[in-house]
Formats: sequence, structure tokens, C-alpha cells
Amino acid sequence: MRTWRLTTTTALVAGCALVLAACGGDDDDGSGGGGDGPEPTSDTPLIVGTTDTVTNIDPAGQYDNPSRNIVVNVYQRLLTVPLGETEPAPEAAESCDWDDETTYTCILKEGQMFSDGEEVTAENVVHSIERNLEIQHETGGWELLSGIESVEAVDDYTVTFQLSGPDATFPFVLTTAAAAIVPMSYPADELQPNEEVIGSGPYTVEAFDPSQQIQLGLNENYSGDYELNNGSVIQQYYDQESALKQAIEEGEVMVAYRNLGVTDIEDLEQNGADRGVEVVRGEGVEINYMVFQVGREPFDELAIRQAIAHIVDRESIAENVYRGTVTPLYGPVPDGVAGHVTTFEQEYGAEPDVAAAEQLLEDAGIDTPVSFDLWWMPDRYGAEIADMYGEIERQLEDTGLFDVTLEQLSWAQYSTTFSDGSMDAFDLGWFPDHPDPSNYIAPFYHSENNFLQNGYENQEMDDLIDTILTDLDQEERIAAVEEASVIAAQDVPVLHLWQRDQVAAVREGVTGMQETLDPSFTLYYNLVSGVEE
Amino acid sequence: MPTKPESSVSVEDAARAPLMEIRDLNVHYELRGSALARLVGGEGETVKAVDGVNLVLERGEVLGLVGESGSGKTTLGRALLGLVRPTSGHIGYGSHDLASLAQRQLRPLRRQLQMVFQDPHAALNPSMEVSTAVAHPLRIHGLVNSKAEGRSRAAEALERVGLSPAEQFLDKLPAELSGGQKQRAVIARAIICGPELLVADEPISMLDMSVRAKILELMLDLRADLDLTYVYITHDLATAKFFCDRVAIMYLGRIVEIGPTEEIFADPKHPYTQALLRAVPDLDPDRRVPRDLPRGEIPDAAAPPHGCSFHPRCPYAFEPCGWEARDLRAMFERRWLALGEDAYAKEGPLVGEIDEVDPNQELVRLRAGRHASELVSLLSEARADDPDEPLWRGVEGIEQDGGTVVVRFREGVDPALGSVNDIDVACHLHNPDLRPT
Amino acid sequence: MTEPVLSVRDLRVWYGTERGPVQAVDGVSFDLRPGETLGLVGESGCGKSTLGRGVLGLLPRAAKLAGEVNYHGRNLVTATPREVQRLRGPDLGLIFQEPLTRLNPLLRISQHFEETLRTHEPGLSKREIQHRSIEVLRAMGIPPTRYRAYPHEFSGGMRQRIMIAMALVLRPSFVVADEPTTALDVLVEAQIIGILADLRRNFDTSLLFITHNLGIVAEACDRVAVMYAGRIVEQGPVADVFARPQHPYTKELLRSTISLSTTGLHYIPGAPPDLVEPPSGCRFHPRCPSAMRVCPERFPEPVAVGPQTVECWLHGPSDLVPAGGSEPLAREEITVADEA
Amino acid sequence: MSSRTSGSLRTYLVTRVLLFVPQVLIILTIVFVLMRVAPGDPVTVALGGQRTPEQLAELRADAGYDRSIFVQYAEYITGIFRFDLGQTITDSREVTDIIKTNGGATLTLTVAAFLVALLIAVPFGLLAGRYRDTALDATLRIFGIVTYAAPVFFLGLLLQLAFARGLGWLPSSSQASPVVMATVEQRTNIFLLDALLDGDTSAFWNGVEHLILPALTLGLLLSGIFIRIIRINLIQTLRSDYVEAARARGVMERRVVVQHAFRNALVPFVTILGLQVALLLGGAILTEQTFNWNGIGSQLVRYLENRDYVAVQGVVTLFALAVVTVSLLIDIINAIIDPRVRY
Repeated sequence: MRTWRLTTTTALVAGCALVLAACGGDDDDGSGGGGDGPEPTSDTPLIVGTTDTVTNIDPAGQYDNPSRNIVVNVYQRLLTVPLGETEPAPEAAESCDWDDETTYTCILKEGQMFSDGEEVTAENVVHSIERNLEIQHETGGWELLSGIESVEAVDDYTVTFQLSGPDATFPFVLTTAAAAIVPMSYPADELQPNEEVIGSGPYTVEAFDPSQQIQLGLNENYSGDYELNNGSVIQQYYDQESALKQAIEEGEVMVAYRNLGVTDIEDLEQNGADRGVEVVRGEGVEINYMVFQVGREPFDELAIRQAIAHIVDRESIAENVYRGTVTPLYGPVPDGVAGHVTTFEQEYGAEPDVAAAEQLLEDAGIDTPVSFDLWWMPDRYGAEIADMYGEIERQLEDTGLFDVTLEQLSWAQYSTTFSDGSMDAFDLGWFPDHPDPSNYIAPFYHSENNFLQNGYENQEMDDLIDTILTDLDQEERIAAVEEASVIAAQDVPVLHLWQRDQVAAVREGVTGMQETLDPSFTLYYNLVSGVEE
Repeated sequence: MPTKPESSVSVEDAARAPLMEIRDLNVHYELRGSALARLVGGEGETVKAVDGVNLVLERGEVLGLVGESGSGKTTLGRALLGLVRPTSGHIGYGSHDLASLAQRQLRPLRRQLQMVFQDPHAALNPSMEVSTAVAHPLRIHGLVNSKAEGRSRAAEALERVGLSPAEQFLDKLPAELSGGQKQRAVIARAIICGPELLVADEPISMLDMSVRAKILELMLDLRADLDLTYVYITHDLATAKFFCDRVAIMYLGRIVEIGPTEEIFADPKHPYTQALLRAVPDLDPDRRVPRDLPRGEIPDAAAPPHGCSFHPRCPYAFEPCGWEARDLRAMFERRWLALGEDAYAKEGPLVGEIDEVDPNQELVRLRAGRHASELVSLLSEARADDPDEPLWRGVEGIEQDGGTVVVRFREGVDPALGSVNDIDVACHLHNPDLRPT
Repeated sequence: MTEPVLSVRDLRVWYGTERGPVQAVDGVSFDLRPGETLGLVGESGCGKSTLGRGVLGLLPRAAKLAGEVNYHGRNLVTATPREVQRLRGPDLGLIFQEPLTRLNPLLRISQHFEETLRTHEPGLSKREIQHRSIEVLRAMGIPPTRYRAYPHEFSGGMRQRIMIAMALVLRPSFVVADEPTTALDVLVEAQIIGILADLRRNFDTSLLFITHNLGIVAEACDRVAVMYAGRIVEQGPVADVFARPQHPYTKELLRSTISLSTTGLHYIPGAPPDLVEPPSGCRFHPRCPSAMRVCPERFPEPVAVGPQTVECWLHGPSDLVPAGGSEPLAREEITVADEA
Repeated sequence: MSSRTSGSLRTYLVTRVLLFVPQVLIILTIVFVLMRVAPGDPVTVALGGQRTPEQLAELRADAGYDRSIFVQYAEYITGIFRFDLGQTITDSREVTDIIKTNGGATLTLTVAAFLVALLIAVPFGLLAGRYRDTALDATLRIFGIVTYAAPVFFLGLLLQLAFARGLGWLPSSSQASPVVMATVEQRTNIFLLDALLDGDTSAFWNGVEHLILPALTLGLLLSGIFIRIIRINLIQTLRSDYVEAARARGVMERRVVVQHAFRNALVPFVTILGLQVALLLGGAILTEQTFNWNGIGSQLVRYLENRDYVAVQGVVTLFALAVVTVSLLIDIINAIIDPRVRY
């Protein structure tokens, strides 16, 4: 795959040589610095529109997707999950490996430089990790690193991590933006201002106004092996999905990535071609699910949970509510991530089966209709959630077996309320920290470290989670994930509903967008070309 | 005010204790109100709405408070009811001092002290039925237990004021009543608690001539039947003469003359009272409006004249009346009024802005620069042109001091109420020590 | 006798209301000679203000006017609004009841005069305007020092004098003064009455003086017209009317007026009629102590009684009174419920 | 008397300026309390659903959100007097920096909208009042009601559909095209001014094109209420005694209307303008949302969604100060132009 891409880009480089020559003239002292400076295939700026908002570009200050996306493009990490793959592979590191169950050592490539000309060394890695843990920023992702007991620079290019316990997911941790490498000039106890960002990734931050746009330029000192298909990037921020859609239609932006409305996507798919816009899709890792309060009535009764699993029609939701922008999810781990199995489909079938549900309830001696509160929030995972629960309510009540009361709260209240056990059943969504399947199992099903606090306990599940988190044998881990997925489907403490596709709209002529829409959930700007309007 | 007036209680009345005794009553309003304004140096002005009033109110009498707008008659009337907080002074009522009672203690007393307002349209809540409005005081004072009782008491009160049969009026809204009927309802509301004192503030001035007599007659009836005492506030001397036992003439917050009605109307002592009486239009077509009305108008209450407040307008004003810079300016304005535009164009710049130089002072320095001597001669010219102008009686001397012209006035004295026969009058003309010989 | 300045014949004014048309002025006729002051008296709602404004064409849009208002040979009722407007100011003046609100608060007194004079005498120079304004203000007792002041810097009495000055600066031959002293104090009222009484002498202006105060009429007017329910029931020289009132309403009104010489109270029972549905015949008959059988039957004709003109069947003409018509009328009792 | 007038004007102005301080303090306190009463906090909004309640509680404590409310209040108030509005929680910006970078956009929008509103409302309002109860008046009144009652986002959307989507004449969002914006150097943070300073006229016109629709939207909203106010003022003025008196002096109707009525009708309007600043800012928030206008209003909404109360507090403080300041200015102007205003 990688070789294929290299050949294509070589062709592109050749093709664009003329353009380069033409554009290079007014690029004052641009990229001519060193021999290993980046060689973009095109100077055309890439203009990306989004409704996301970027908060902090310091790796220690971000835990949100939009900020993470900038960090990943501006800094390097030791490891990364290459596009289309599921396992970590070296980025800034030459190689990484386990010394023993709790010791992990990475050797850095030599000669990599930050945009300010400083070399990337083991010391930088130590500094990056330590300051992140020191700052513990309230909106930061430092907790991902909390399994690190100590980190030490053995020599200029060797860094060793001592973990507080076995952690098979640690290589994935090093792929997260929280582990991005920052220069020594970053303060040890507070965030680097957004205006003074220095990284060793392909891009530098030229200007940043979080309310309007971020301008990324090429990092002259970048020596990694990402090919560069544009000369600079402008990410333009929009408040409204409709404004973003208009912007792509008007040609103000070349790429609209993240949060086009469902109907907008439908419209662009049908009519976009007339306006020079096409829709690009890729696998997504955002999932949505319904949580049952297992610890008390009515959902302490397994038969009731299973009956609901029989009845809910995910296909109908995906088609009628989401217009095909989500894919039905029949297991805890979404498609595209290792260990994905459709255990719910195996347990309950793909088609809703009301008779089976009725039988289950009857066998368990449960009086119907079963009434319960079903909670959702309108302001977190998209406007369609409302329609989705309307649909679910209809599906459940049409059977005559359930009496559903829909309740909603704004996210600000919801986020603190759902864990206090007062809701019978409630909606939540999930973005993974990294594309390791453990991230879809461990936080949900462990009897103690379960952020849902829904009272689910299963010793077998706890043991499997232990394996998933600590066993260094990847095959064992994936087997455990698959087994846990079966139990999850049988016990139904959580009912998975869908995984959202990644959808972007691009102007005609934009290339590279398709490739970057993969489960890494990252827009690698370097892959995407701009177009002249 | 240096002396206390002697009460005008006659011997036979002394058997009955007076209803109210007002001593040194002051009601002052701060203008541009806030303490903040004064803090930042804005000379917070004070309007002395009531300024050192002494008064004894006898039981059963009708006392008229007569004066023009701004004389303080309404404020004084409201102070008697505790509706206005006095700045200082004493209002003796029974064993209480209304001036210092807290609102809470005042409330039960209000039952005995009631008010009838000038504008019956404004005095009644337009959305409240007559029965509710009239019974309202009973409810406030907790004198009725039920709505029905209030209603029957209201019906009695309405019958009492001539709105009979009461059933016809109980459920009406104020808008359905004529002006006279409304005023009757207002009076019914005032008497429903069985008050001792009724302060009537121009109760008939908004009514038509043919109705006024009816309301006055009603008030006289009620007084006889219910043993009421009235304070009748008015600017209409004719009704005061007919209606009151005693009248107090007020001018700029002070009582300038007080005494039995007949005597005051027969032989008014104060020049202001005299002027008022002569100015009342009369039905006799042979009578003509007097030509010698007091000049000017009531001065700004926030900056009352020095000495006797009436002196700038008084034709008899003389040395001790309180001459000051403003009077000089007024003299020039009258002069220019008489001489016309050209004289003003010539003399105006010479005189300059007298008001801005030491107002309220007995000494005026006019900065005239090199025109100082011209100004001196202008002043003597003005004096020569109108030697009868009272101002000149108050001018002690005019001197030139380099570029400044100094006009020195005689020292002014505040007139105090003094007795002349049965009348108390605050005028230096009646003060044997000051009276010009 | 000289020609009248203004001759009003059978003037009628209606207002449309929700309950029906109100006949506010109902066939009024009078003459005003040069330099003469006619006092128009009556209780509130009798139509005297409507009459005053109707003469000047200053009624609200809802009002309808009929009859004749003859001014120098022109009938103002049928003249175009533009013609009447041209006359307002130089020929016809109006002095209002509420002087406090009659001056534009944003304009100086001088600007008011400039506007007035420029409108009607466009050729005047600023110097001449100032001269004429200051002179007329002087006559009203406003010193020249105050020429450039703003309205709020004057007291009510002074503002009324300014209003009068502004009406007079154009030397109109006819002025309507609508309750000009009602809002003023006793002494100021006397001053204004003095000024208006002097108009006859100093300005040769005819004045229609609308007031409810009979004392003012006695002091300031040559002739008086007494209005009741939209009609002039009696008019004549002031001295004669006050000494020998002929209409029962005039008598009653004079008796009920409280003056310095009042020794006993008197009042007219009942209330003025509702002008949507006025009483038949003589409007006053329900309250009249001398009402006869003819009174509710027929409208009384104007009759000359000495120098006065009276509309009352007591004064005939007897040939129009039907048989038995002069028998006293059995009146319905008037209760407080009907009073004003 | 005239000498006292000027003295009292001075006193009035001093008093008015001093009143400013308690006014502001009261508003600040209300802002503070409201922000604490509102449910949610930045930590749970950002991380709820990803962390356990215990972790969230710990994070909240670490961030100091559980400190005494009085301590927080004291810090807030003292901060304001040092012109320090704090640092946003969610993206660590200085609040003053938000005001600095986004204020220019809001200022541009509000000033332009205000001009649009005045240009529409003064003639329309005066015409409607002058020709009261005619077809013209009815039309203008309906126009006023519709523009005032139409929700900003709806009106904005309509204009976007008509002029951007339909006719394709005007761009529908942002202050300028992204590329243009990237080329103009930010000096004053007022885009149009920066473009001029750069000497880049094409960027300037690009900015003007982008300004037209949002300014029209907000301007129309304001003009609705302006028209009503001006119309009613004019009608009242035309009914006023001095207008009747002027007519009675024979002053020509046109002059009565222009000299006496228009001017006097606009004076109370100036007073009311001060009160409209709140409406203007409220409308600006919605307009900024609709047109992706990166002003303070859109930032306010963003931070509000994240329960970043330091940011919200700071921005609302600024808005409150703006409203109070403008009403102060209006009062002062009013005191100067209207000779009657004396307190």
C-alpha cells in the first residue's frame, strides 16, 4: 500500500513540476533551506472548512478530536497507526519494543528536527511525557499516560518507559496525540501558547484564530516520510453546518470535513455534481449505543434487555433516520478496528424478531408492557438522535411489550446525571482514544472501572478485559476481544446501535481525501491536494 | 424663625384642647437629590417646601391654607397627615408627635386623619368598583371582617355623602360616575373610618361652578354631623372666605398671615394678602382689574429671596426687607422693559451677568473694568429715572473700587409672625421696631 | 355701529363617537366687532372650546362643521384648509389654555418668533424680526434679556405672555383665547386678564374670550355669550347680563358662582345633558326652575330682551306658545344620581 | 437662570458618570451568579461520557471549581479592575484576547447594521408617522413588524437563499473568503481596516461583499423596532400642543412637520437608541451565528456550549460594559441636545 502511494505521488510530483516552477517564483525564501526540506507536489493551498473548534495545539492541553487533528499534523509521535492498518508502526521512532512486561523501549530516528531547528532527541520524549503528567490540564488527555511510572532517556536516541503494570495497549498510547513530542522550550508546568507552536511534524502553525481560521505552513525542517500534496493549509471554522455546506458549494473551501448535516450530505450526494462538489466516505470509529441500568428494575431482568435487543431495528435507523450516513453496529468493536465481530447479529439475528422477544418475556414471567424512561441529549452527538429515539420508541411500543417515556436533558446536565443511576436507559456515544479494540471494551464492561456506572458485573468479562489489557500476545488479545463481544451481546448491559461513517465533501479535483478517511480518525492534510478555483 | 407665634385660641375655646399643634415644622426637599451629587461638589439645592411653620389646629374649626402654587400649602397639609416626612419640627396630635413617629406607629393613627384630593379622577383606581374603593380604608386598618361587612359599611358611607340610593353606585366603576359623584365617593372613602381631621386639598377646583356649591355644602353638613375638623387647602380666596373659620396665607413655604377669616378679608395686613384679595375676579362688572398688581412672579423655591420672600414684588418693601444682587438685576430688567431694546443693547453689556456675582449677598461687586465709572453713572441714572422703586430704599451705597463697582445693601431681617389685633402677620411694616416712620 | 370683524351664523359642529354623533355646537350665531371682547362662558362640555376652534378651522379630523363663519366677506367654513391656514396668524390668532406645553421645547423663543414672522412676512430681515418681537414681548412684560431663552426657562405665566405676544406680533384682527388663565395662579391670572383687557386699547384686536369663570368675564369682557349644551342661550353686554340675567340658566349660573360676596350656597340641580341624546325642546328644561309645558315641546326662538338676546319661552314670542304651554311643567325629580 | 442651567448640566453629567460604577458592579454580579447557577462545568462538558464520576470530581477539584464562591467572586471582580478577565478554561485564551481578536468583527457588524437600520428606519418611520393610517403607513408598519418579529436566523437564511444561493451575487458567510483572509495581515483586527492598511483593495471589497448580508439582516431586525419608535414618536409629536400651536400661527404644514415634529420626534428616539444596544448585541450574537461571523457573539455561544464560564463571564462583562457605556454616552448626548434634560 505504502509503495503504491509513493509511486502515485512520484507521478504527481512529475506532473506538477511545471506548476511548481511557475509558483516557486513568489515564494520568497520558502522551502529552499536544507537539502532534506519538504518537496510538495503542489503549492496550491488546501482550504478545509469545518464546524469543529480547535482549543489547544499543545499536546498536553487537548483531548478533543479537532485539536488532536492539528497536533497530529504539526508534531510527531513515536508511533502511529498507518492508514488502513490496525497495528502501531514507527513514526519518529526507528523501532520500539518490549523489554519485559512493564518496560518498553523506543529508539528514535536520527536527524529529525523541530521547526525551530532543534533536533528531536530522547530528552524531548521524556520532557513531553513528564510535562503532560505534571500539568494534568483539565481538558488534556494526560490520563492516557497515567500508566507510565517513569520515562528515561537512556541516550540521545533511546528512551525507556517504565510502566506501573502490564499494559498491552501501551504502543497504542504512544500513537495518541497526548504522546506527541514537543521541544525542550515548552514550559514544564504550563501550556505553550497556541501562537508559538513548535513541532517536528509536516506542518507549522503560521497563524491561529480559533474563531476563524488556522493557517498551516510547511515545516522546512520536516524529514519524515509523509508526502506533501499541498503548499499550505487553511482550516476555516464555521459555526453552522449549513454555513459549511454553503461554503463548499460556493467554493470558499475545497474540503468540508466533519459535521455536514445528514440532509446536507444527502443533498450533496444527489445534486453536488452540479455545483462541483462530491461526497467522499470512509470508515468511522464513532459509535453510539444505549446503556441499561442493570443494577435495578426493570433492567436487572436479562430477558427484558434481550427482548429489546431482539426488537431494535438498526437497519431502519441507519436508513430512515441517518440516510445511510451511519452503519448498523452489531458488536462492541466497530468495523475497521481489529476484533470486530457482529455478535449481536449472531445472538439476535439481523432482522427484528418480535415473537422471540415476546417469548423471552413470557418465559421469564414478566408483565408487559414494561415501562421505562429512555434518556437522550440533543446537543452532543448530532440532531438526528432525537429522531432516532423517536424511531426506537415507536419500534418498542409497536410490539405492545414496552411503554417508553422519552426524556431529554442538555449535555451540560446530562454529562453529570447519567452516572448517578437515576436513568433507566440512556444514550451515549464514544470516540476512541486510539484504534485499539480494548478501547471499546474495557471502559464499558469492567465491573469496577466502568464509567457508565450501570451496575454491570461479570467475572468472566473482567478476566477477559484483564487479558485484553495486559497480554502482549496480539492474537490472544484479539481472541479475548471477540469472546468479550459474545458475552456483551448475551448480557446486553449496553445495546450498540451504529458506527458513523466519516463523510467529507470535496471540490472537484481534490485528491487524497478518500485515503485519509480511515479508523485513525485523522485528517492527514499532507495527503490532500488543493485545487485552483 | 426667632419667635413663636401666639396661639390665636380664644378664651372659650381653651377649654377644649387643640387637635393639633405644629411647631417649627420644616419640610425640605433636596434637589438633584442624591448625596452623591453633593459629594462630587454639585451644590445640592434645597427646596424649603415648608419652612418653619407654627400652627395650632383647633377642634371643629375649618382652617384654610391659602396660597399660590409652590407656596407649600399642599406639602403642609400632607405633613399633617404623616404623608410627608418632615425634615424637622413637631406635630403634636394627642400624645403623639407625628413628625417623629415611625411609619408603623403612624398607620393606626391614619384612621383619624384623612385626605380628600383635588382630582377625583386620579384619586380613584379606575379598575376598582366604588364599593371596594370606599371600603378600602376599613380593610387596610382591619376594621371589617368580611367583604359583605365592608360593602354594607361602604353603602352607609355613600348614603352619608348623598350618593343615594347607594345600591345604584356600589358596583359602578369610577368612569361611570360624574365628576361631582366621584368627589362624593372620595369623601365617602375619607369618612368611612370615622376620622377627626379631614385635609381637603382643593376639593372643588376641578369641578364645574354649578357643582362646587354642592360639595361645599356636603362638607359643611358632614362637619356638623361628624364633628370633623377641616384643613381646607385652596388658591381660591372666594371659597376660602365662605368656607373657613380661619385662614393662613402661605408664601414660599411660610405662613405670612394667619387669623380669623372675617378679619383678614376685611382688613388684610400683609401686602401679599392685600394683592391676592384685589386680584380675585369679581362678578361685579363695574370693578376693573387693578393695575398695581405685584410685579414678577413667585421666585424659584430652590433659591428663595433673602429676608422677606415677598420683598422683590412688594410695593411697600423698605430697608430691612432683604435686598440682594438679584433685585438689582430685576431692576435693570424692568428698566429695559420700560425703555426698550436699544437701552438694553447699550446698557446690557455694561451691567453684565449680575446673577453670577455673589448671589444672596448684601454686597455686590460688579466687575466693569474701565467702564466702572460709566456703570456708576448708569446706576444713578436708573435711580433718578425711577426714584420710587423700592430697591433704592435698600441700597446703602454705590462705590467705585478701581475696576469694580460695589453696591452695598442694607442688612436684611427675616420677618417673624407678630400679632396685630387677632391677626398674626409676618411683615416688617407691622413691626414697631422696624416700621418706617 | 361698525361692521363686525367676525360674523358667525348657525354654526354647527358634530363629533363622531362610538355611541353616535355628538352635537357639540348646535346652531350658534354671534357677531364680534373690532376691538370688542366677547366672553363665552359655560360649564365643561357645553361646546365653548369646540366653538372657538371651529371658528379657526382647528378641529380634529373626526369633526364636521356646517354654517357660516364670515370673516371679511369670506366664509371660513367653506374655504379651503390652505386659505384658512394663511389667515391663521396674521388675521386669526389663538391663545391656549395650557401655556406650558405650547412652545416647542427644542426651539428658543427667538426661533419661535422668527418662524412665525417669516411664515407670514417673508421679506423681514432678522433685525426687524428681532425688533418687532422684542417690542411685543415688552408689551407683555417679558424683558429683552430673555429673548433667546428656551421655553423651559420660563414660568407658566411668562409662557402664557409669550404665547400672547406670539399671537399679537402679527397684529391679527381676531383672537380666540381658550381658557387662557385656567392653569395659572391668582396673581398671574390677574396679570393676564389685565393684558388681555388692554388688547382692545393697544392692539385694536377683537377677542373671543372662552372661560368658565364668570368673574373673569365681568372684568375683561364687553359682551358675554352664555352657552348651554351646544347653544348660546343668552348674549348681551356684560353689565346688562350680569345685572339683569334673562335666561334661567344664566341666573342659576350667576347664583351658584361663589365670589367674595357670597353668603349662601346655591346650585343647579342635575347635570348638563348628554349631547348624543339631548333633551327635546329647550335643552335646559329638565333642570329649569321655571320650565313650562312648551319647553320640552318646541325649540325656543331667539328673542331680544333689552340689549340681550335670549332663547327662552319665558320671553316669548307668545304667539308661538301653544295653548296651555305656559303652564308650569311637572318636572321629574332630580336625584343626586343624575348630578354632575 | 441660564447660569444655573450649565451648572446643573455639569452636576448631572458628573452624577451620571459616577452612577456608572454601581451599575456596572450590579451587572457583573448578576453575570457571575448566573454563570454559577447554570448547570454543568467545563470539565464534565468536555470529558463527561469519557471518564468516571470519581475522575471527573477529582478533575473539577484540581481545576479549582469547587473553591468558595466568594473567593471566586472576589477574584473575578478584582480581575476586572485590573482589566484582567481571566483565561478561558477550554482553550486557554486570554479573554481580553478574545475581545481583541473578535471584537473587530462584532464592531464592524454592529456599526454597519446600525447604519443600515438608521438608513431604513428614519425615512420609513417618519413617512409612516407623517402619513398615518394610509396604505403607505400600513405597508411600512407591516414591514416593521415583520423585520422585528422575524427570527434573525430565519431572515438571515432567507437573505442567504436569495442573494447567495439563488442569485449568487453575494457570499453567505465569514468576514472574507478564507484565502483573502489569510493574506491580509491582522493589525487592528477590523478586517476592512486591515485590508485598507495593507493597500489591498480587492481584499477590502471582498470584505464589503461579505459584510452586506449580515449587516442587512441585523440592520433589518433593528429597523423594525426603530421604525415603530420613530413612527410613534412622530405621531405623538404631531399631536402635541406646540405643533397645534404652530399650526394655529399659520405655520405651513410642511414646516410644522419638518421643523417641529421630525426633530422633536427624533430626540426621544436618541434616548431609546441607548436601550437598543442590548438588542443590537443580542441580535449580533444570532447574526454572527447565522453568517459564521467570527465576532464576540459567536465566541460567546461557543464558550457557553462548553460551559466555559470564565470566557462567558468575560464576554458578557464586556457586553454589559458596552451597554452601560453606550447608555451613558447617549444620556450625555441627550443632555446636551435637549435643553430640558436636567436632573
